[in-house]
Amino acid sequence: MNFAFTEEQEMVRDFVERFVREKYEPDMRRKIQAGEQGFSSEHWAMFAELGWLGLMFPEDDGGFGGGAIEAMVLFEAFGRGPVIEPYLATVILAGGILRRAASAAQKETFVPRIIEGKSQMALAFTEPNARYNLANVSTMATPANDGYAINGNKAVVLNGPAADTLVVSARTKGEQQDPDGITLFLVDAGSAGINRQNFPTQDGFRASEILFDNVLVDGGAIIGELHGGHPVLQATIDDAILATSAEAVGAMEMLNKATLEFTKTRKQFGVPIGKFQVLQHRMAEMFMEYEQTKSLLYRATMAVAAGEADASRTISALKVQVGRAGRKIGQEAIQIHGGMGMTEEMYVGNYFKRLTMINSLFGNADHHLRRFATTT
Amino acid sequence: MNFAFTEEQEMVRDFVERFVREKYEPDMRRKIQAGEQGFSSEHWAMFAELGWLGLMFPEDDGGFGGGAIEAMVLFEAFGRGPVIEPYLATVILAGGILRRAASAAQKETFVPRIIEGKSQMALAFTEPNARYNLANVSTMATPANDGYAINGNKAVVLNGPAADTLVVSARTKGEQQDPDGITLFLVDAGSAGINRQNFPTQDGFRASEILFDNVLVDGGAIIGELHGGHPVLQATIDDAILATSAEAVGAMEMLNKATLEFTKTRKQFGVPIGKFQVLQHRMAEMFMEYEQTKSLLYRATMAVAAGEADASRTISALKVQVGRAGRKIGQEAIQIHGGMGMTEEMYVGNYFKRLTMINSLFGNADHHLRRFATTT
Amino acid sequence: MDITFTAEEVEFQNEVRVFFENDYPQDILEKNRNRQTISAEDMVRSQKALHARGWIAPNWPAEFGGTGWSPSKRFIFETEMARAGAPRVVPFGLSMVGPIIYTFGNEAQKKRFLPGILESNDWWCQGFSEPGAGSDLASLSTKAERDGDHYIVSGQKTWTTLAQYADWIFCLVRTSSEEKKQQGISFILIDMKSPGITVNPIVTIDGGREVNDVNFHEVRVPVENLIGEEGVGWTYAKMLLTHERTGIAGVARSKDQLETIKAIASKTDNGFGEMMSEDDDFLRRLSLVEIELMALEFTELRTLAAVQTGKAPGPESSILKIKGTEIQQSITELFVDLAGNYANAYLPEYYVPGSNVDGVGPDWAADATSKYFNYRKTSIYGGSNEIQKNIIAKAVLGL
Amino acid sequence: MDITFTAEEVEFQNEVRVFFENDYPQDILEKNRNRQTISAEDMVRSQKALHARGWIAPNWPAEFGGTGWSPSKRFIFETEMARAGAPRVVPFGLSMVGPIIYTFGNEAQKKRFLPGILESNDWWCQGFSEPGAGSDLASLSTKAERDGDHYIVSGQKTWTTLAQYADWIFCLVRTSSEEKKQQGISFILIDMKSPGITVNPIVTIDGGREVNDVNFHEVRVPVENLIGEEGVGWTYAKMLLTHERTGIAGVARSKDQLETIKAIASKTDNGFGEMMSEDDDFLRRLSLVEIELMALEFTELRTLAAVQTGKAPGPESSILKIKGTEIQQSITELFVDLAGNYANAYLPEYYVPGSNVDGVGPDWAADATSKYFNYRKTSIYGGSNEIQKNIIAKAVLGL
Repeated sequence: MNFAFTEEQEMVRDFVERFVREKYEPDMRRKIQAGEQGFSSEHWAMFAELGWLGLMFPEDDGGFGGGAIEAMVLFEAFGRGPVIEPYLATVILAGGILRRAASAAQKETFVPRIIEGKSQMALAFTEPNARYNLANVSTMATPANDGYAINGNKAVVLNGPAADTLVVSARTKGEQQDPDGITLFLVDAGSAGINRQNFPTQDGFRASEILFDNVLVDGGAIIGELHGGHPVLQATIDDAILATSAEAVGAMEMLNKATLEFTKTRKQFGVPIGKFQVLQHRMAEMFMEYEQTKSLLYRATMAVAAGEADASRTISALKVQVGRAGRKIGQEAIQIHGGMGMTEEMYVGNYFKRLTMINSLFGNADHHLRRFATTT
Repeated sequence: MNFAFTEEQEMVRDFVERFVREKYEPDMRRKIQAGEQGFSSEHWAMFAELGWLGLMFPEDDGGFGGGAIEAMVLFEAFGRGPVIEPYLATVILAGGILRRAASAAQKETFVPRIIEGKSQMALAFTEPNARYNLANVSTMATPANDGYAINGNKAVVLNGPAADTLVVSARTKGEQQDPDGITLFLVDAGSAGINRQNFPTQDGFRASEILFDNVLVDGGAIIGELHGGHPVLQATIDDAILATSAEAVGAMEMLNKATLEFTKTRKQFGVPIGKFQVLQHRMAEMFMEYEQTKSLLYRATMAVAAGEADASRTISALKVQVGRAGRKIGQEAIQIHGGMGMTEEMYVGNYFKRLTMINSLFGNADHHLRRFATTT
Repeated sequence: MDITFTAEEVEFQNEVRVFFENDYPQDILEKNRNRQTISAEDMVRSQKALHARGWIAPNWPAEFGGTGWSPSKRFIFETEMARAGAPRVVPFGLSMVGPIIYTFGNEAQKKRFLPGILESNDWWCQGFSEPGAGSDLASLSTKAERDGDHYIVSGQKTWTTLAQYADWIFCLVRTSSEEKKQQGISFILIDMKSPGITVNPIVTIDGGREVNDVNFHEVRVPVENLIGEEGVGWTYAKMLLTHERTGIAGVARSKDQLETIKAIASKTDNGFGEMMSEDDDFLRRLSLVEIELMALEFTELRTLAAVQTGKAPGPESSILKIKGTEIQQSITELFVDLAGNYANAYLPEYYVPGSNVDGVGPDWAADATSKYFNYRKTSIYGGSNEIQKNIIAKAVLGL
Repeated sequence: MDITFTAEEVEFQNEVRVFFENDYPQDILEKNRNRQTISAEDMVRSQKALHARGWIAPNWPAEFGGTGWSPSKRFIFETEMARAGAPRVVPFGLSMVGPIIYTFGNEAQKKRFLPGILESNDWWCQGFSEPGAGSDLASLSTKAERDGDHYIVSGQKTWTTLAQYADWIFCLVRTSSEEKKQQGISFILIDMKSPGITVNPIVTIDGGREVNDVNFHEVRVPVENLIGEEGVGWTYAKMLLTHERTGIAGVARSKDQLETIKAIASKTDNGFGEMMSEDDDFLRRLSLVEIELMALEFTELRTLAAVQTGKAPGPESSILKIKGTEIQQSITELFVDLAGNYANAYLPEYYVPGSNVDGVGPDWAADATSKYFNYRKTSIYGGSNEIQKNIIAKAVLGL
């Protein structure tokens, strides 16, 4: 057992941290976020150039063979931005499905385009009434013309607006909540019958509600096994939880730092408010929650990296902690900043909003507490 | 709608409060508690003399026709003692069953004896594996010799050691958790086949584990309807929850008072610890929890007094609040007292222990939260 | 003690119901039911309708145009108004400066300002907070210097809610810097149309533009707009922080919101074949809020009853502020929880009548998260909840 | 980063298991499994067995007789020891005064005292708290006046755990009242057999008699028993409050307790036809504690790892104290919850070997509530959790 990063991991970390420190000052991010696209193509090209987009793919597929630990390093730094380029959607979610289950031919077509920054992708897996149940899929893929016709409604598809390619979960057999019978498809986002309704998210990303109205794909569009999409989806969502949890840890760090800084300079009743014992104890608690979250992040990440059998359970534990600590730290940061914290101008609101949304992604704290409690 | 007590109610309150203030100083209570019997026969005789033991019975049965509000007044004062005379067991629990369901003949025999202080009673309703489910009764009453034979095991019967008469719930038909088929019996505690194992409780009362080994009673021992004991039991337990909640409010008041007093006199780092803002805010929260509990106590009591249809649900709300606020106030009182609070010599421990046990009686906060959530 | 309504109270309840069903603008109720944004003009119409019935000022004494209701009646009115779905009354005139004026103002001021408040002809806003003085109000620095019959006011107020519609602002200003901080402060009323006032919106984290910076550049204010004595403004203002005010806890609104949540939960899938109204975790959360609220409702009634029997409205009312806002915030969290994945969507204009923003997900979810963000303010404004705890510790517990 | 054990670590784990299965007093494990009270004599036997194997001091440097283990090995050892069900080591000698002596003591003191601690021939107790000085240790008033080669010690220590068995006590005493409070304090070691010492048990709220008042009436203590310099005792003592100490968080014990709870829950009816291990509410509570503990386990490992890479054991270790004790307390609450109605029974002597108290309810439940009461102490002693938060605020956050 050891807690040290490798030299390569440290190099990546230093790089990403510098990028965030230097490129992600508030004004620049605001401008990017307000733009039509919602992220910076320049940054994206730079991600490609620096090899970050290939970090998570195996060397055989042209990547750098990174794993859970590399993702953690990357996303913890992203969380400090918070970075709004759609790395999660393209590389972790859609890319994760490809990495796990795509055929050699599919990989050859799609992975290099991701790595080179030429393709934006999205994973369309949630549905209006499915809430956090990954097996709850009513979108149907029925045989048609040597391929399949997809019909249904996918909800809050992250990076939907920019995606040129979608990975879609659809039911090929079984009842609505049956884990068995879900198949993953590669779908060109420009296909006939796709209707995207685009909107911004609360934390500055972009997403789409996507209607599939008899969208035709050929047999080669299937990723992995027919009916066998659920475990691939599950593993990929676990990766996404790890990544967003690392991001959350980065965001918590920034919130604690900003709050601490604020209380050292903001004076009330003649003294810096950091001198008030009540705020001191509350910030001590914020610090503890951050450290505890970081510990679980390490634990879950190392468990995944080592392929431990109960890694999924540890990931649920992490998601619970991220949800609860994120809520506490976020709310306290705003409260301690007072009126200032409520203004869009102060930057703390962005971390608070991102933390809030991370809780609601991929199953909130309640959902994962139940998953944790009922698995062993 | 009004919040005023009647003159009679105020008179009772003043009387009981004076009794507790004057008779219940710590040393006296300790002596009573350490005695064989665990309560004071003198006090009991006085309760009878002052009419308190008759307060809850209808005038037709020789009582004073008091209701939920009178019980609240009495028990809030008891909570300040905390009084350890077995009023709850004898008058509210066993007495409550008699008041609700006993025949005229049964009342004539038993009620005057309670009112005159000549009889101690107990309600044997919980069982080893039933936890907080009142309908979970495995003690069997089977027809025998023109009457019934009772077999089974009753758990943690409050006032079991002193009781001369027991009210026992036993199954006369149905499955183990069937609310229908439970019958209440009046049983002489000295009957053949009754085996009592006596023990003190954590909060200074006395209780018994009672084994019924073919205890024979005649048909006249049935209280109320055959198979119809459950609603009577339910209503009586609701009364007991009201009474112990009032007691809890009295105990919380005393804990808050003692803690406040302590922080005003105890000095650390050169100042009274009450000057530390962290403790000030925590005591403000203790005060708020007390006030909120008192509000729900009033609400539930008034709802019962008015016979409101959803009174039971309000009682569950109250029990949740009593459990949670009692835990918070109790733990904080000990913590703020520091090492001193941990000693038997300081009196705060007694209130803390009583509050803890009140939570575990008649269904704890979790149990009642579920009951509250699933009824409308 | 009696929880039931008297015959008179039942009759009154009926009167209130009839009023909202017949004599109140139905289009406003309709809008509110559909979660549409209520405009400033709607607000004024709503208040004028209440005034027409004589019910605009339940917390004012009858002699100044208040209702003179018992606590029970105030409770019934609040409950029925929330049930009917009427928007709440803008508090700055009726709940805040009005009581200050009838308590501390002179006869001329009462005559001049109270009718405009009661009739909702004047829209008021509050000028207390400053960029450099948050909870520490006493350190404010907006100056009012005497120049003949006028004060010349310069400085900046911030966090001023709905200043964009305001005709008048009541301000704490510094009329002297000689004495102890609190003692140089005065309470004055300023016409928002005065030259030298500029209002700049502050965008809040939910994207809203409810609050503003209000800048004063050498604004001339007649001396007759001073309330009470010069230098005693702090005392008047403190009344606002600790004084019991109807509805500060927002109990009736919160009850109504919980009913809405229950209705929504019974139509919202939990993803696992149950409705959210059957989901243990959600029910547990919801129930804890409901229990707190049931308690607070009686805490408020107990406070009102104590006031009626002659006890002064005390610092105990800080509980109403703290618990009331905590509950309001918890309710917004329940909505976010219910919204599930749709909590992510940011649709700021969705509920503005005539907007052409398409919704995604259920209709009620479009502002779930924005409201959660917005409601973080409730524990900050009106004397932050930390300040309220200080008040309890000092004034109630004597620490 | 690697969560898996190396081959060497796996082998070590095996060694530890074999040791507890074969070379450790099995009757003590048996007693502990049956929840029977472990006597002072058992404790000494247990520690001597650990010492015989060279494993009594995992937190001491090898040069003084410690194990020199890596954090992973210490983690493995703690885990296995808890799993085996061995009682914990009495901390006063091995975790507290030992490190003080080898860090600040002179050679003679090391020679004289360390072997007795390692061999468990000397039972130590702690004399810090005083009736008038709780968390504010620096205001202590027990006096040590110089009289030739001796100090004459008079005063009262309180809250002294297991003093009834102690051979020695380490004390903070005031050797001067001239300077600032902290500066007149010295750290001395006192033979408990010295004339003038009396020990009086304090009954705690759970009915226990673990802690004591220790009175000193003109007790003569040789000057050579002074640790380090006169007047610097405060500095030495502070190390105990902030220094990382193996097992301060009690993680391994808490894990073992959670396993026990799970086993019990799977055999305990919830009254409604399920086992408590299937009861949603109980599972939720249990899971929240387990998650906190999983996090704390890694917080401890991260701290140990940082220490090994040369970083000083910092005030961050206050987290271990706070979270560790909160978890221990939560665990006692889970037991109370599981016990249901039987939580009410008070059966203080039940687990004392040879006692003839009859149990009621399940065997494990007899001390559920007493333990809950008793464990309230954990957030008070060893530097109260409030003091620990002060330390984090000042030393970590720089406030």
